[in-house]
Amino acid sequence: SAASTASPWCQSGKPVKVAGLNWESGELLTELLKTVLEQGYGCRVELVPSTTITIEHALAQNDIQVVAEEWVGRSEIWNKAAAAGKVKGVGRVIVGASEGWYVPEYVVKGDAARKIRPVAPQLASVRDLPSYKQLFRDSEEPAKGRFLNCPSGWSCEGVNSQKLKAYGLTDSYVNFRTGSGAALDAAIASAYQRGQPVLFYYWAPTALMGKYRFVRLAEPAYNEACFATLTDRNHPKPCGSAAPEALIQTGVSRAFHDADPVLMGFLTRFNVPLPLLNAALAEMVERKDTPAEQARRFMTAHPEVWRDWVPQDVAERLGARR
Amino acid sequence: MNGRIALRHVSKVYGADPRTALLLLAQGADKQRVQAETGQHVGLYDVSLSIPAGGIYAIMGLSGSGKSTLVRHINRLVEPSAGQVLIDGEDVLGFGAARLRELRRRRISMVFQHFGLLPHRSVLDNVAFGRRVRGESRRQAQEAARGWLARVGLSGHEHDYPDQLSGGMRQRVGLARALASDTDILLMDEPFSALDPLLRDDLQTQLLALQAELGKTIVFITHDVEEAFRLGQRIALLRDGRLVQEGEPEAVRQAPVDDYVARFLARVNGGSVPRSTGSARG
Amino acid sequence: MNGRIALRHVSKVYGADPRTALLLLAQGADKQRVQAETGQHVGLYDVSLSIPAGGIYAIMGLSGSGKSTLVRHINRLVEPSAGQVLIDGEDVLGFGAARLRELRRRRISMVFQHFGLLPHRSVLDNVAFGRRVRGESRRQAQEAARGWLARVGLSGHEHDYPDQLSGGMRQRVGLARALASDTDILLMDEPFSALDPLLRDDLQTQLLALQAELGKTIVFITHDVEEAFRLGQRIALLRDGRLVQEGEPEAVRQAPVDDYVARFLARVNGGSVPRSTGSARG
Amino acid sequence: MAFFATFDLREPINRAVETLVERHGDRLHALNDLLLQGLLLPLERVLRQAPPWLVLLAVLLLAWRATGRWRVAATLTVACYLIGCFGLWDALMQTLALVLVATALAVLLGLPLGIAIAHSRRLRAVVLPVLDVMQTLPTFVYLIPAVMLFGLGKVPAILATVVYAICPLVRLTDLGLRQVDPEVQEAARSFGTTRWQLLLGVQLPLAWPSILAGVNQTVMMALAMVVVASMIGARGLGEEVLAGIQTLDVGRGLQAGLAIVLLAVVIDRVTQGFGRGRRPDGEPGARP
Amino acid sequence: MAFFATFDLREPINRAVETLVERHGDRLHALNDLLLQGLLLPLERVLRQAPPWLVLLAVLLLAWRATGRWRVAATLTVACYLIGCFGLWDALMQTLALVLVATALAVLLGLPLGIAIAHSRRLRAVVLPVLDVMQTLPTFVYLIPAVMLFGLGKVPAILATVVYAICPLVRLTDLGLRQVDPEVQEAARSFGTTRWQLLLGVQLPLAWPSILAGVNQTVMMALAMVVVASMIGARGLGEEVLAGIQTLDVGRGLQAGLAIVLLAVVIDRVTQGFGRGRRPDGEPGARP
Ligand SMILES: Nc1ncnc2c1ncn2[C@@H]1O[C@H](COP(=O)(O)OP(=O)(O)OP(=O)(O)O)[C@@H](O)[C@H]1O
Ligand SMILES: Nc1ncnc2c1ncn2[C@@H]1O[C@H](COP(=O)(O)OP(=O)(O)OP(=O)(O)O)[C@@H](O)[C@H]1O
Ligand SMILES: [Mg+2]
Ligand SMILES: [Mg+2]
Repeated sequence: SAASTASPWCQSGKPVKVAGLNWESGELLTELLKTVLEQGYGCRVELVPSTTITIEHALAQNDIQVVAEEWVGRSEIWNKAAAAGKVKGVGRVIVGASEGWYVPEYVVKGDAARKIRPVAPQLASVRDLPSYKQLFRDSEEPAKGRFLNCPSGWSCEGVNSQKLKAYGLTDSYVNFRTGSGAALDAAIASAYQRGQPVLFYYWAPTALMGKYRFVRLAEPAYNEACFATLTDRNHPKPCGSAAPEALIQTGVSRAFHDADPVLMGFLTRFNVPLPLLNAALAEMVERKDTPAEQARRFMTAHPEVWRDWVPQDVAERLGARR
Repeated sequence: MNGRIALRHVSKVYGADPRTALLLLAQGADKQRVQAETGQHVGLYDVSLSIPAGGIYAIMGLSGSGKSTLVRHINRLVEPSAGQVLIDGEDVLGFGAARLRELRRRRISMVFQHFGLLPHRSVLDNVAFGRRVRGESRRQAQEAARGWLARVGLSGHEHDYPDQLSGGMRQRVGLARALASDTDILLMDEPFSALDPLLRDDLQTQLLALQAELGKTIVFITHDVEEAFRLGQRIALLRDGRLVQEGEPEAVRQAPVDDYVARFLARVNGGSVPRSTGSARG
Repeated sequence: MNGRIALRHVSKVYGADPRTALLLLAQGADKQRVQAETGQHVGLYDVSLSIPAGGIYAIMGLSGSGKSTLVRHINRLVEPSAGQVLIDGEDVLGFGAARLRELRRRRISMVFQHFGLLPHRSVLDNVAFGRRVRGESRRQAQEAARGWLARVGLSGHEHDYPDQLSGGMRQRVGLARALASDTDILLMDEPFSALDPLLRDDLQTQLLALQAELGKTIVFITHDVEEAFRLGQRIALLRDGRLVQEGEPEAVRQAPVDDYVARFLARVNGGSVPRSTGSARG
Repeated sequence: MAFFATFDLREPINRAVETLVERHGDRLHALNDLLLQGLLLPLERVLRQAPPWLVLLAVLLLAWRATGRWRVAATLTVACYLIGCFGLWDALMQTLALVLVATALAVLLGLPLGIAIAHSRRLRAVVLPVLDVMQTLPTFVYLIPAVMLFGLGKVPAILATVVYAICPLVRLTDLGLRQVDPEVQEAARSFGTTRWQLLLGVQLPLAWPSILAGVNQTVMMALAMVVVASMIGARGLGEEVLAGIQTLDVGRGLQAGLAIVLLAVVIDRVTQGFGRGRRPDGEPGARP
Repeated sequence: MAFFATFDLREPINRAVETLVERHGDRLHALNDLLLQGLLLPLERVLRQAPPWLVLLAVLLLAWRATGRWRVAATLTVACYLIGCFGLWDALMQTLALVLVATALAVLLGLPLGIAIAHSRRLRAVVLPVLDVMQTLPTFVYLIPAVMLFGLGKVPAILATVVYAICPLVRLTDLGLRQVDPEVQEAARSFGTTRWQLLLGVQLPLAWPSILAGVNQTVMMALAMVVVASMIGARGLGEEVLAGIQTLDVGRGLQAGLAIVLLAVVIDRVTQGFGRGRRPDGEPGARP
């Protein structure tokens, strides 16, 4: 019925403030979400650009209401706010995300087209790394190799630092924290374009993963107890473990969550299958389109996906606009 | 004897610690010794004089003897280290900001030895400055300024800037600026020193006429002894910050208190200036 | 007649477009008209003169008549708009940077009307400046500077800074600075204007002795007619940028070319200065 | 290291911020809204809703009035047009509103402060270290507490910009005033100027070149802060830059960066043009 | 908007950067290594390995030589000690090495450039707009390409810092030189000074207050860039700030921020102290 598909929040005239994320998947998912809210539910949506930390903080204060792509549990701020009940994660907007330690594919297999010989054909696992430290030489400490970690302050930074200990790499590798996501990306892209070896932590779905061919190094399988030693920054004897699959949800503020069960219904079902998402991102990067343009194309091309998100009448409204 | 302007035991020491210098001076030290011992400069020491209303009072003295320092005390551009400065019987040092301002606006104006022109204003605006400061309308002030510029021979230069003028022209701008204020006390620190004889003569005449007509009180510093005698109703002579002699020109000429004064006035005494032996002393 | 220093048809117009001004002047326009019509200032027009070696050459003229402009041409601080400037027969305008520098370092030094002291240097360093510039050691330059400071009566002020000095003291620093350079051409722009008669007399005597002893060529600007007659072996009179008369003092006095010169020299002619009617003209 | 006594400010600071947010957060959020509704949004609305040709025309006229030269005015207008061609017109208008308000505030506060410290040794001894802090304390460090107190968006962004951009103006105003020739000031005082007359008629005009250099630096810094502002939710060109950077789209970032530069040049030339007086003979003169 | 011709620089820029990286990336990375090994790391090693008391003693003596006042020197030393108490000594030394090199480079390049543009109208017309770009182009925009070309870490951080911090020094040197009294310069020239003698003996000393203001701004900006530098992997105090911010540990960020401020004050007071000459009578005078 009409009543059950009318959003109380939007009916009251309040705008829905949505975090303007600034990485590719975030941008695209945000645009999709915005489209549905505006065209399907008649909401007024405001995009608020920001950085991750400020977003999470603002969400806790209900300064903004929705974050389309939240890597739950990855930040101190989120954890605190969630524990205090100020924010909630709903749905599973991305399923099957992966993360780990990578090297470019040409390092292992070479690339005939670019005339790159495989320099480390035997490299397959983190255990092999000590013998390759000269390959990933650190320019500030040339005796060691360089592992590109996350910026300090990200939770992955702590985990990776513990992993270096767990895999016995502290003597052979420098734990290089890249300072910002952009710097990490730039360092990887630069090495890739020059065909140089580079060892780094990364995750998917990301545009870089879509654009370049990386090989993930094998790690011990996920083990809850071991992983707990990794997330504890000060644990003296961590044991190795791959990361569990990341939980990626849509983050909402408590106030919004409680005020609008209708929209929560949508957000709970809001999800883009990973292959489809990767393809859409690659296409967006390839064509240098804006996220908005890519979102429009996605809505037109994949009604079967978004029809699942919303009740019939909302889907009709959305379909009428295609 | 209390004149229009009176200085009472005025001393001025330039430096961070005038008190030790004053002590030394009181013990009979001279300017050179004070400077050698304390590194401070004596501008004036224990000068008392009284300037009668309605006349031209000429001040002379060696270079560095404290003439400029003395006149600056009158409009309190310099605060004395000791002593009193009276104008019409009132102690200027006791004036608050507002009364001091009134004094400078309406009763005293000054011609500076180094001109002190405002480099960012045209000649006309420089001359109108005093009147503008006291709140006159631009038109009125500029009108007065134009008149004075003409009298000092600078018509046609109204819209020039100071850096476009010759030395003598700058001096005349400073002169016109002070005269345009139309105050009844005028402090003039070597106002004609950069002028040619024709102009100087013309301006001396004008100044005499102005004084006679309006009864202004003029304190006039000059190095030109003839000028001092021509203009001054009284003359004061300074040396090393001390007042050496003071009185009517005729009296001073006839009874110089010492050889210094005599040599100073030699020129107007008809005699040729006696050659000093060795080097000069400032 | 070719002297030590010669100016040939030198004209100087201050402004952006001297050529139209020169055209106007050639058509007989005077300085005032040029300024009114083009907004440019005429400094000099068509001045030719020759200054003999080894003598004092006095330049006089009304305020603003171009005296300072003229002497600045000699060491090329000012570039003429037209004409030539010769020193010992060589055209200064043709000098490259290096020769010009040599000229200024070793052969010409100048006393500035506005002193031009270096405010960030002590009196001693100011006076030693010329010698330091040409590469002398600090000690040697300072020794010479001390000597000259003593001769102008400023011993004891070596370590003062210019802003701590009186007007006349600053002038003497500028004087000592030029003399310390010990060049054989000296350009002196009203060097004694701020000095008391005793000191002035003393310095005049010293200057005469110096000239007689070392045969220096001195170009001396002054407003004091007596001074000009006392010092000058020749005299030049400027008016509105033009050379009006030039010659030996005696000759000029006895045969002034016009009323202007006659009035200018009235003082040394024994007569009193005739009163000009109306206002002065610059 | 045993050599150093340990000494930790982290906890006390955190606790202080927390209490501050709890006690005054709501009130300050309200203040934020007020400023936003009252000042910034109306300006932004006008700029964004005006047709581009009108804005360009305004730029042209303003630049001409300021510089007095048609060639310069035309170049500046073309620069703005170019930003439009990049597809960044709307972002430009948002940034313009922000920067105008921030610069105006910085000048309105900085000039008097500079004048005040030039006249009082004691005040200067207090203010200069504060300026040191304002200029070197990393923006991020106070930006986050500012967000906690004021909420996301333009108001804390403007505050941060003003804090940072005001410093050079204060310093250069002070420097310029202290360099004014004392003889000229003395002469002016001898005519009985009030402090005010002396300031407006003599000191400020003579210090003007320094002050203009300060205004230039303030404008430059305000625009350097545009990106930082977008990190706490102020939309506009900075957002484009950030997005370009995050997605490693160097071209997108650089293009938006160029737009910021062009905007800086336009604002700078206009303010400098208005600041510089002209002498009738063409030589530049100062004006108060 | 049809009003604007569209015009997109993104693709060309991206392609240009890509080719640049492919063609010259390796060589520039090698240059990076060279600078790192040859200049920065040795300095950093010395600073980090020296016992803290030795460094503090050096600060004390240097500050005393510069300011001539024991009280000030002691205060500055205590400031450094305090940073040690925060547990940030090692980070401090890393940041110090970075900032010293960057400031020194900025002064060594900025002063001559400022002098050059003060003497040549034509050069000024070229350099000033470039400075505009350097100061307002968001650091990130060129930092990311710099990372791609030079690699992560200290060298691109120093480059970026120099680019940003040099601007006020160049501008204020130019301003100061152009304000030197022409009559004084004329008098000096009349003694046959070479350009060099005029510059060193007259122009620079008289422009010195402005130049010092420029150096102050350069120091301030170099320290303001510390956090930005840490965003591309330069370790030190900036990293602490970032980490504090990322985890919303305001106290940690603010404490590290305060350490940066203290370092700024120390460097500023020492450089200003060395720059300011003293007249024997205690009045400040300039020295070249
Ligand atoms: N820099 C300048 N710009 C414009 N005009 C100037 C400049 N310098 C001098 N003049 C003009 O040139 C003329 C001659 O000036 P100059 O300084 O040579 O006169 P002077 O004979 O030395 O006068 P005084 O005896 O007053 O010093 C004056 O009318 C003056 O206005
Ligand atoms: N601002 C100052 N700082 C230090 N000393 C000063 C200052 N002003 C003047 N003096 C000193 O005071 C003394 C008197 O100076 P003043 O200017 O009154 O002399 P003056 O009689 O006007 O000389 P002149 O005829 O040369 O102008 C001088 O020795 C001078 O060095
Ligand atoms: Mg005097
Ligand atoms: Mg002259």
